Amino acid sequence: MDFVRNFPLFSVALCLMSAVLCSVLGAKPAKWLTLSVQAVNCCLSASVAAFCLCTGESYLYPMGFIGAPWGNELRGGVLEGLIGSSAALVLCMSVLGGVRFIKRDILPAKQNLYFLLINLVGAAVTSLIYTNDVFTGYVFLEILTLSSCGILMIRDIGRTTLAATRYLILNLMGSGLFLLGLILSYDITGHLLMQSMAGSFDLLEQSGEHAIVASVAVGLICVGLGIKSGLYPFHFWMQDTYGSATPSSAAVLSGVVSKGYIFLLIKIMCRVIGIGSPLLEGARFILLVLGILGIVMGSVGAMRQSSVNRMIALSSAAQIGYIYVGIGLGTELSLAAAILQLIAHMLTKPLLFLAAARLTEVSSGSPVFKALQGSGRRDPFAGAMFSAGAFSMMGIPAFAGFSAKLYFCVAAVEYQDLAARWAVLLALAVSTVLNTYYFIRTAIRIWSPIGPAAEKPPRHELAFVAASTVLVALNLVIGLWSGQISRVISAGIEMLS
Amino acid sequence: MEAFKIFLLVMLVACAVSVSLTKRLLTSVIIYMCYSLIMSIVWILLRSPDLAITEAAVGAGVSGILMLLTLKKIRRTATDDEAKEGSANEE
Amino acid sequence: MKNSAFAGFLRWLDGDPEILLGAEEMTEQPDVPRDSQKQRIHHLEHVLKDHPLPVPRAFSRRNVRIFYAVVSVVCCLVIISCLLLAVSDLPRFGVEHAEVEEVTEKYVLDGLEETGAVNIVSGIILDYRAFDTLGESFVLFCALNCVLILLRTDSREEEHDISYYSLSGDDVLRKSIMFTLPLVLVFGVYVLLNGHLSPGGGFSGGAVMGGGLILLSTGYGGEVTGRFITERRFKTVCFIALSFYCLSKSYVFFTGANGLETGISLGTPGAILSSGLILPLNIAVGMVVTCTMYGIYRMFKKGSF
Amino acid sequence: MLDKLLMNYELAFAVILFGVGLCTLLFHRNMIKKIIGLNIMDTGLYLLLASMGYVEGAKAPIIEDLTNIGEVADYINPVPSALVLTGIVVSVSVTAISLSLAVRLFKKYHSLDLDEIYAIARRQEKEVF
Repeated sequence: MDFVRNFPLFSVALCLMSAVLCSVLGAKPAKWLTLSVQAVNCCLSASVAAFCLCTGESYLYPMGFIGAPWGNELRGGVLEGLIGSSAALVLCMSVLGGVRFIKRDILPAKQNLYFLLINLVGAAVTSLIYTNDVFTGYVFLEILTLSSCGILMIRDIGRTTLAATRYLILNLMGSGLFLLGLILSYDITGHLLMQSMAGSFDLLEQSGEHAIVASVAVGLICVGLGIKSGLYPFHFWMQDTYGSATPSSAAVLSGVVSKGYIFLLIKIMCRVIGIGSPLLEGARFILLVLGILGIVMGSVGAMRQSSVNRMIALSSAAQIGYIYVGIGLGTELSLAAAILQLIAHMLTKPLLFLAAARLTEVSSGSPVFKALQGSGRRDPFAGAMFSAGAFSMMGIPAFAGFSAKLYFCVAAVEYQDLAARWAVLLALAVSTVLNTYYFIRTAIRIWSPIGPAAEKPPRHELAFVAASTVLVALNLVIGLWSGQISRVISAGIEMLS
Repeated sequence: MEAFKIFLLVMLVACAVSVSLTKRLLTSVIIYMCYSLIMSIVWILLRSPDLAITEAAVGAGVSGILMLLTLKKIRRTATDDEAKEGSANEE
Repeated sequence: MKNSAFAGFLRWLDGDPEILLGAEEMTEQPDVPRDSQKQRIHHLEHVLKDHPLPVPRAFSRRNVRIFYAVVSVVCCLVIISCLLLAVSDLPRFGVEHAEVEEVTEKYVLDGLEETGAVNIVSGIILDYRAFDTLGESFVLFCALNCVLILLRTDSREEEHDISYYSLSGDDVLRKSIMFTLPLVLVFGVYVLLNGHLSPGGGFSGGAVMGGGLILLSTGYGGEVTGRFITERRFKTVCFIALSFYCLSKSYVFFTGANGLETGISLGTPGAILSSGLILPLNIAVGMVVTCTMYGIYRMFKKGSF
Repeated sequence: MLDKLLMNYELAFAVILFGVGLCTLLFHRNMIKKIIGLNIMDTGLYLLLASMGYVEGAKAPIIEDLTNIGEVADYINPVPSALVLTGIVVSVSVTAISLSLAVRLFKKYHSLDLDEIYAIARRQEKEVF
């Protein structure tokens, strides 16, 4: 057995161990431990992806002596490796780029707990991505919920506590519905492992038994994970949550946490139910409609915001809408576009949050647009990074956001159903116009010369420069070599089902 | 046995509904603790002794105690502030 | 127009939860020093009492309350009836199902041989599905740390809390705790150590023991338990137990997946020292759970250990 | 449908508990009641799961006679018990966190009623700016 196959286990165990270690370390060693563990984690996942790409097939990894269908299993594949490595990288960069704000916002005695929770987020996301067992998925889903709530509420101001409460309640409702879906599908299939469950679902579909339970279960799983990841009518927690958290937490929550839920949903859809299965048709239609609504309403909502971090937060609702449109269309092309969008958004949102936090800092600490006037001139590097992120969000060629949108257009044009095709294309057009409008407006504001009296810009620390440069560089890499990357993604999707 | 089980289940639903209808928080916490105890009997009837022990220790025990402590802490904060206000007024 | 029902509805569409109030800028609140914030709240409460908020007529408090109640009942009924429809389609209750047979057969028939645990549930959670259980203990660990973040007080200002609501003067409580505490602790230890032989295991035993410690600290005050559970010891125990759990399970997963020998013997089934790693794992889990329960209790009660 | 429901009455009760808990969680404005609702919702789920594993007349999944294990049908399905055990621990962790959030909220806003808290938070913000 090739040694690379053990890497998923290693990355989960590494994250968990470093979380335990952080509880006894001080803030500074905990920070370095977390950063290095996440960097190693990224390399491990990347080598899993490379390994699977070379061998051309995915593999199952039993957790213990007994594999399917009795014990837990992990599954390594191209997609898992790709998304796992980008999640670990984004986690690392978000923490690195926001170290100063972590020091500012969090009591010194509690900073090591912050890094502990970041490690738990890493462990939970990695296991969610690699798991081949739906109940393991549920357990790590809960860890992800609790630890992300922890990194949110660690900032000790009233707004954040309030936002954390609402976030927790909605997420718990989502996990409850998800668990109910799991239980119902366990009751009719008798399995918890994905491929065994898929076999039972096929048999049930042929015999036509328990059709109602099956469709209710599928619907509950979709709704539960949709609520947790911020699908349209449930997006309203985003602006408060992302707006009031410390910038690193906002970056982690929008970049990593919601993507973990979405990837789990994609995995369950492809591996358990089968993306083309008639059971999924209703759920897919609903996801498509909600995705389109999310794109439009998220963009409109973002346009009406008066402060920059709330605007970025609400534009997440639109971006997540894109991913759900890709899932809802359910063709291979659209799934590839959804995953490309997932990675692009993962790389862009943290960049925007971190840069916006820097710009806010030089504008007497207020994130309102009026105060931001001319902030790009006060801190040119952060201004440039913000503009790069905004370009990617708008879909300027050469950035990752552009290639994702392009693939969405291709997927929509090749879709058979005429109404869905035009609805998606129209939503894409509207949201591109709106995105461009509000991001350009912001960019003009931050670069325009008039503004409050210049303040002394903060010292440029290496951490922020390094983190944002890495994120922008990856963004450009994905944008410029999108053909190769989408080929890798298509190979991964083929392996998934 | 069947009748007993149905009785317990009806009690469970009654407890669940009355939690949201009662006015006082203390009452609803106590109702919840009763709910957990009934639940642990249901686990025994379902032949899952592991669950019964855990539910009795965790649901009725620790969760209940934490809720009671929360109520106490909240009342404490409230009275504390009243006292402070009072002393401020005297000054 | 600014406070009309329609404007409220529009704001609700934008994700504004508070439809009761007029349009106001929702802006981020900068860090305010604690004391001034407290004063501000006091001030605000008075303001709120004297001048109730401007509320559009369609959304008066009473109407909203009635609306809430109706919506909740309707939602409740809709959800329940949907689920009842689904449940009526489920296989019958109380009979062995053919679908699950394939999986349970192995657990029941080969479980004793493969894991050495007489209690099949223990065998499943600590051997076949050990990854779930590993995750579960980390859920507890995460909860402990979140509670530490939220409730730990670093300043000494709230020290006087202890005397206020400790019941440690109460003789009836003390005497009854003196009788029940040994029983509770012995029961907890029994449940913990016999997890592989009889119902129970790390989680239930740990919760019972944690409950015992909570009893002791309620009756005799935090000083008594604080004497032997210091923060340092608390952290050390948690650290050792969790890292033992994590490392040993990773080792087992690694050897299992690669087909290597673990070198752990299963012993004679039914004996107390048997079933390989299950007993030490149960002890580790039990320690984590005990620490977590007690730690969370102390945080709620006092804000420090 | 109704006769099937009557046969599956345990499951029906479990689902009713789930629904009541979910609505308490969603629509009650008081934090403590929300948390109790959450717990009720979770136990409803666990009841649903565990009753599917129940087999009429079977024993608890603990082997009494080591030499003669017997047949599969002699024992109830042990998997749901294992899953529910995991679930119970998850829900107590969630309860602890949400209760401490409630304490924190009360310290900041002096109320447990979420509507009131929103009102106060808004007022406060208006005053700051």
